[in-house]
Amino acid sequence: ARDQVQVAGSSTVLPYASIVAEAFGENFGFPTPVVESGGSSAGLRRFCEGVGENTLDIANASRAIRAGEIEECAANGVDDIIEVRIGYDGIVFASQQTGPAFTAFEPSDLFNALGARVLVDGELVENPHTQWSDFNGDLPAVDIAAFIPGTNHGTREVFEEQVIAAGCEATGAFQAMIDSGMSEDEAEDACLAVRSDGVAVDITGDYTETLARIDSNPNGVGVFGLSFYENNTDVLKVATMSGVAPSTETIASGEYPVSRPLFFYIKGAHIGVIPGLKEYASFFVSDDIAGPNGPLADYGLVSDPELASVQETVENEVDMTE
Amino acid sequence: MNDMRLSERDVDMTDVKIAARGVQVFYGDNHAIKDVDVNIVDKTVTAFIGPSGCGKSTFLRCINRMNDTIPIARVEGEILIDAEDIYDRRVDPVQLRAKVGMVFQKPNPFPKSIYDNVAYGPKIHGLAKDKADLDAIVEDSLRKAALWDEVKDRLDAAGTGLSGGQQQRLCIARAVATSPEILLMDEPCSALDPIATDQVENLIHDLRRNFSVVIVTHSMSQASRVSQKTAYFHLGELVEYDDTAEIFTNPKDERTENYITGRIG
Amino acid sequence: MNDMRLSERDVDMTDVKIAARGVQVFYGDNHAIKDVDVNIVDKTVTAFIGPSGCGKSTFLRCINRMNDTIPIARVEGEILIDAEDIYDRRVDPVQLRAKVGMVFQKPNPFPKSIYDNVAYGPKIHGLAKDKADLDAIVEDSLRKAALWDEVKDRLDAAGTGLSGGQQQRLCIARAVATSPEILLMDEPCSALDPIATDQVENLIHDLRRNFSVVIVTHSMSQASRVSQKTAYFHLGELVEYDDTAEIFTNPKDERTENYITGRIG
Amino acid sequence: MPLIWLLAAIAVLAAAGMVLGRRRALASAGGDHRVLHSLPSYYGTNVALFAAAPALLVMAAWIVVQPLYVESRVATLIPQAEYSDEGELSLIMSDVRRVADGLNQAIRSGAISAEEVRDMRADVTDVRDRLAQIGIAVGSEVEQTTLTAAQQYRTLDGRGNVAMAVFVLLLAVGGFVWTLMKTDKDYRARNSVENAILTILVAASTVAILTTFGIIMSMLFETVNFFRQYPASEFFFSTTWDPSFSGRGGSSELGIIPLLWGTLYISLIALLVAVPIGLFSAIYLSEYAGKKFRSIAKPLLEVLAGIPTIVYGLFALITVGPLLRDAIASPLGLGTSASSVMTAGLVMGVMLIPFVSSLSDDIINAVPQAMRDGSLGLGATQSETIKQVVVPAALPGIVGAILLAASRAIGETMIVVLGAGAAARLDLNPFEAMTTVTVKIVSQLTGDTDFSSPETLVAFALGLTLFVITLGLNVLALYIVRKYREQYE
Amino acid sequence: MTDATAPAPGARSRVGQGSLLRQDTRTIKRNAAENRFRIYGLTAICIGILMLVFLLTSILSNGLSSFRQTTIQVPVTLVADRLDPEGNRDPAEMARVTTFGYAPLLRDALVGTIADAGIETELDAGDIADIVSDESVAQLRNFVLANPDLLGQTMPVEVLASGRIDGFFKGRVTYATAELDQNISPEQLRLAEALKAEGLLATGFNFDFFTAPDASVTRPEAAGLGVAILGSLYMMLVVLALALPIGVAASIYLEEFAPQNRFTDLVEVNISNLAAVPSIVFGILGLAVFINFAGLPQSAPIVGGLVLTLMTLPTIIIATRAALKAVPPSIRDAALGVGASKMQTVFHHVLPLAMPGILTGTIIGLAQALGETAPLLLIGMVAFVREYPDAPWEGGLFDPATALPVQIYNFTQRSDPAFVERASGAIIVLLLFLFLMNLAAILLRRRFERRW
Ligand SMILES: Nc1ncnc2c1ncn2[C@@H]1O[C@H](COP(=O)(O)OP(=O)(O)OP(=O)(O)O)[C@@H](O)[C@H]1O
Ligand SMILES: Nc1ncnc2c1ncn2[C@@H]1O[C@H](COP(=O)(O)OP(=O)(O)OP(=O)(O)O)[C@@H](O)[C@H]1O
Ligand SMILES: [Mg+2]
Ligand SMILES: [Mg+2]
Repeated sequence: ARDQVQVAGSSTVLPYASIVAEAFGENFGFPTPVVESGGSSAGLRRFCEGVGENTLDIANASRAIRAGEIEECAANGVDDIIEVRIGYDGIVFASQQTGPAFTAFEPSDLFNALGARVLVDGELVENPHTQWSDFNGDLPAVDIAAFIPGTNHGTREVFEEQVIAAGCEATGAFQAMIDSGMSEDEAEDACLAVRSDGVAVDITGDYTETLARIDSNPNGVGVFGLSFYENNTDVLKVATMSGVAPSTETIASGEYPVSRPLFFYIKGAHIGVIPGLKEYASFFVSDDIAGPNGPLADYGLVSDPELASVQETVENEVDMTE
Repeated sequence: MNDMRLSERDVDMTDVKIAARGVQVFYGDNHAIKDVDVNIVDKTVTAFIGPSGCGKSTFLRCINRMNDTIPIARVEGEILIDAEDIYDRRVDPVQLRAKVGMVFQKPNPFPKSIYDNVAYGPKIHGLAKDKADLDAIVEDSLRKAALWDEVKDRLDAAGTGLSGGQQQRLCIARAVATSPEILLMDEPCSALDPIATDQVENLIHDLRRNFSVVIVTHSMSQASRVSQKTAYFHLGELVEYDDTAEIFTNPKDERTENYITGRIG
Repeated sequence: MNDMRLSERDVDMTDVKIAARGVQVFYGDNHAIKDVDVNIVDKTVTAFIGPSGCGKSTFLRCINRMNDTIPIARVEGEILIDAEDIYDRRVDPVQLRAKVGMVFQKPNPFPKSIYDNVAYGPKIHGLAKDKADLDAIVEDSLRKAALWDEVKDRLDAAGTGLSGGQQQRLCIARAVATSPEILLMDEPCSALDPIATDQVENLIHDLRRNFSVVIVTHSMSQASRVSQKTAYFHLGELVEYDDTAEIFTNPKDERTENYITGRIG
Repeated sequence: MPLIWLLAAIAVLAAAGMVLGRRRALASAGGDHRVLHSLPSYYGTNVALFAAAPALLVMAAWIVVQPLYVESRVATLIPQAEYSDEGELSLIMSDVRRVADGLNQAIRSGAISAEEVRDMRADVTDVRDRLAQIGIAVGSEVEQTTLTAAQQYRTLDGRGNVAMAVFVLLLAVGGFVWTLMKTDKDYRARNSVENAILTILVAASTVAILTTFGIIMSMLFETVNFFRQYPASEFFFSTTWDPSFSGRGGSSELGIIPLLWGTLYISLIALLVAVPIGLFSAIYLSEYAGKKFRSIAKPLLEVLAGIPTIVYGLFALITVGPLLRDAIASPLGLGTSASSVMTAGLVMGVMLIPFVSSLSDDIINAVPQAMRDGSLGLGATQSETIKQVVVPAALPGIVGAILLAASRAIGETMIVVLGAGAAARLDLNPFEAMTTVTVKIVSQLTGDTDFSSPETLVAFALGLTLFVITLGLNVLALYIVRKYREQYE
Repeated sequence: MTDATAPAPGARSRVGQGSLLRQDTRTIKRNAAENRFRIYGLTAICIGILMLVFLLTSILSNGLSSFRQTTIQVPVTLVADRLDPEGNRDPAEMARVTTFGYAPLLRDALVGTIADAGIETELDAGDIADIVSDESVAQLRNFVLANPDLLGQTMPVEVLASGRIDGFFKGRVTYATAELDQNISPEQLRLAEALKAEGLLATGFNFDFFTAPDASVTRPEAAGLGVAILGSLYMMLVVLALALPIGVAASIYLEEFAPQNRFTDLVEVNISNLAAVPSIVFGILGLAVFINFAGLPQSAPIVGGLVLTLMTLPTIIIATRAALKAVPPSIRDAALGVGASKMQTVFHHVLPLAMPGILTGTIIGLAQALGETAPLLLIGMVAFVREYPDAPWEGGLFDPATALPVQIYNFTQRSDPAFVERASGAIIVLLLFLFLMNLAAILLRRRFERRW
């Protein structure tokens, strides 16, 4: 019989989960939980495969579970799911420490640099920009090269919604699209299209890949998680967004605009069956761990301002599907 | 499993040991043996003669079913050994080949030591009681094949490092070591000097006392020296089969006569 | 390049083509050829005879440096062809072997078609002007080797699918196709029937008009038929070397005499 | 450990069979093994085989079936009211098993006596606590139903184990005696043993078929799901690959063509690197190199196949990519991308060298020396011999090695991701970033997208399509090899 | 060419007329081709070996430092009433004090030590505590729980220095980078240097790297390969025990026994096709068949081993079949001719001659299996696992474990730069592992090699 908690899912949540699992194993009588990576999608897929010993107890996810997935879960008998939001992941733009100074971005800059169709002199055109200074004189006159999360990454969604879409609106491109006769939905989609001429490079791997690519390209700007940046401040130079520097505080307060919530999902049916499951979940969201002064925050997780209600959810095993 | 073993019987010279009935062999489309009927007598040396490429080796390989290993070869008709069809489904070719030994035309020693080459057969057939027995068999076989003196000091050397004639004798020794009832020899003396040839011929003579020997040879003189019966093949057909003396002195078929009288070997 | 070619001379029978001086061959510790001195005359057929394992093939392989391919073989002494030491550092074995052709004891056709087997040599030496020329060479060589009639309809069939004797003739055809100045033949007729043997002997006779031929044979009659000179080897030593007629009628050495008179072949 | 004892008993029986079978055969032959049909050892092996093999097979089956049976019996003890579906029942059952295992372990360690366990009642003893004391963690409080079920589980399981032991032993003894009785000098022991071995060989070769079947089955369902959500014609014929994360407005474009193109292009370049280098290395190793050099160089080259692909990936990303860009692509105006088909292809080619070199070397080495002698004797140079005789004779093996290398190239991810990027593109320029089917299978499967959306399910369709395409290529390869095969001797 | 003699029958434009000491034009050309060919071969090998040297150098230069580790000696006073509030020395009670409770002890001990050593520093207690690893409190707690009677005494404890301090002594971290680094300050580096001068800080062989389990992202200095090595070992045991025999058996059947027909062709094509299946697909298969269908546990080496077995099989089969095919038929004839059965022929003669090829296939197959991550992803072995699996005979094959390539993959994904060194170190260990595993095969192969 299995006697350790089995966790899988998002590789963004993995570092936090491993910190917790390690501390949990050190301090409790239960074996250290096994935390797998492999992506939110694969994690949830296996989570929803059914109940039983050789299925997951917890799925980590860097996005909320989707309705379709809940249905699929239910179809397989997983109908008691507890959703736990553990905090927020800040998303930052950074470049080589010794490279050109990209120290202040507005969403509109990024849209102008990376959008497929942008507004130039009031006209919607295929993105003609080759250098940052083409559209913003404050930015350095170097070739645009951006390493953005691939379309399989949860971060991509945030990047699209909170940076590109915001930029689209800010530059007036959105309005221009509506004016050109597009429906709102079409315009939104058009806004989110990223240019495909090799200027914006999708990264399907992890942040270390982005870092390596920036290393070999002095003009590159990359998208990172806050915690990743905080561990590499000696080589990375971070950019402010709308004048706000990213930090756990500015993100928690909502000043820094680009962040996303992180979750894990507990299989209710396994509570009381898998030893240590409930304890692990409670330990995870306890103030000692997930609080603003806990090790997770130290590592770069933006602590959830509503941590107390999350703790309650876990304590009462609140089924999200009901 | 039906145990249809070939039983041993006491037979005299006129006993038919191997009987071929309407044997045909095809290599793909090439019709290599055409409708051969022959009765090979026990305790006799039978010589197969005929021009190169006429199907002697092919027919010889039929007798112990070595043709099974050539994917494109197809055998029709029946071959009876001790009145039992060797192409019968119940016959185990392995058992057949243990009984019908073969020396191939091209010497093909195993890439092993000389000793192991000879000892292999006795080992797998369990012919030796112990190591000393095996040693005795090996020595005896090598002596019979007239190779012992040349290799007795280097039994551990590789069999493939021998000279052409030595390899051929090694293969004879290997075949003799398993004491087969029938020994098929495909030009066993082709690479041998007169003295070694003489010794091998003596061996054949000795073997004949208990076993049947079928030998392919290109040397008319050898055929007449060692064999009691001779079969002449021509272009896949068995043209003539008779007592050796008869064939050489009084061939019935013109083709045989032409071949014999053109004798040079 | 200094074109210091030896111009062709009209040579009479006494011209020395190959001269061996104190040749020793070792296979590891095995002393296979012991201090052999011999002068092989141009435009002559020289026969090597001797018991199996006495070193005939080994010595033959020395003459075109085929022993280079056996890692454990070591050759000492010198062999001169046209007065040039073939073991000289400047000599390219490839050029040597083009000049000194060889037919091996065990037929070793390439796993290619019959045509390609024969055409291989002319192709690499650039002997044919065009395809038609090549076809002519192939046909001519196969005819010389007395194989043409048997294979003319299946030149595209694999050379390995031939009978033993056919393979041997194929190897002869292959060697003849490159028109070497010296042809070394290691028991070229061992697997051949009398008629084919006759044809090959005629070939040797023809070749002799322009080239030197060295032939290893176990058949005394063949040696006396085809050769003008005969060398008798015994246990790695060259015991006697003389005119063939002399050797066969009046051997000087006792060992030679014993071997000759024990004649059976 | 009754299982160990059972296995030991079977082993002993087999060993005895080894000896007795041999002895009996010899006895029947009056001690002269020459009249035996087969070698004496075959008689021994035969008895051992018939004693052990059926028993072990039955045992394996029993071990699989018994828990299923016991659980279905025990499950009837759980009131219907306690669970609503199979999944929950299975969870309750796993709790039962955990408790039963815990109790067993407790008895074994001597903490609780067997009687105590039999009489244990949940309302009297805090089972969870008792178990916790000896270091066995149970998820929740143990209720009476669970405890009863666990006790029943233990009883049934115990009985099952005893029954298995008895039955298996009987079978072993039966097989032993039966074959031993049959053993006499005419018994065809070798054929019997060889048939058994042949069965094993056949079974082994069905593994490959089963694997294929398994692969198809495990992907078919989700592939069908995918095609329900996404038009097949778009998938097969669209020339754009552009999934969107959220799939908003159905804006994902999932055409396989650019991915296939990338796969072919990168594999082709990789093979263009690996095949010549590998083949020349193999030739040099087997035909020219000395024994010493060969025995060192060959394993060294094989290390290339063992270096984790991430190292190659980083090599491509950090060293080769920028080098190619700065030295070739930029000056020629072929693009400024550091990741390119060329980069990934070159680096992957290096990884594939040993696949070609080592396997080909073995095959070339196996070509008989007589072939080389034949050619050298005609005055061919060594290289002519190699090119025209040795390599053609070794061709089937070499083609096998190349196919293996090609297969690896198609299946590689890390080098492509880091070397060629992740952007799907249909382009002829080898200095452009492209990507392969495999990369997309991995990235779509391990991403954060909705697992029931076409963006994730496409991975299965990609996998299955790739499977079918490579199957076609392999059929072609087989056909070509058959045509040009040269068999020596 | 002087054409003195009359053209003899068959005397065409002959080759090799003239002195052997002079090469004719054609021979010179052919020899040039020969030399070129030879040089190609040598170049090919050199390219391969050069690449290898390059890759190995970069791995070694990055990774060798992970075999050394910096530690700090601190005498810690085990304050009894903090660690055992109840005062009854009951381990169960004492376990209630979590690692958080131990942190102040260690911090105080460090500050005390520094003061005792007379080192001046402007750092506050928190920053001082940051120079040791987070792992040390867990070390301390385990130590206390194991020896409750030592409470109240002052024990010299050797704790790990934090990753940045460790990196400083390996040259990865400098004062310049520390300036920019949020996680370390130059002042802390100065303190570390002072400690070193006092002999309290030392860098020694990192034995734990080979034995310790993985550690979380915040403790690169504590991360080890113990679980991964065990997991890889277990999986390789499974692969070796299954893939080699099954692969060889299948090849023997297909090459020597199977009738030549459509079905065998199908199997043959099928096997080469399996070789082309991306490894992650084997993961999908493993998840579906071994975990969901057969009910085997997740993250278990047994499942990993089975999946890798299926993945390696095609490689071994293709290599073995090629090697079997290369054995000349005359050898088979010879054995069959003396009355050996087909089975005996194969096992006594053909198989030994095919051995080099089989061993090569095994080497390459195992190398592939040992280095794979993707198929393990879906069966749960790409994971953070800290518990060692049991011994194989105690069911350890069914316990969760990771594998070396997984650990490498995980290390490379982590944000702390100290993991780069660990990843390279793990690669070195992987290569050593591979070499050891293949040593037997390489030696055997040398013995079996022969020409005929
Ligand atoms: N490759 C080899 N390795 C080791 N020893 C060899 C090798 N080839 C030949 N020998 C030995 O060298 C001696 C001479 O062999 P060689 O082949 O020259 O004899 P031969 O006169 O041609 O005999 P035959 O008439 O049987 O062909 C023999 O004792 C033989 O065993
Ligand atoms: N493996 C094979 N594949 C195809 N054809 C073959 C094969 N073996 C022999 N043949 C053909 O069958 C015919 C008879 O061959 P066989 O070997 O029986 O001749 P043979 O009488 O033994 O000749 P030799 O005296 O030359 O050995 C020949 O035409 C030959 O080319
Ligand atoms: Mg023949
Ligand atoms: Mg010879």
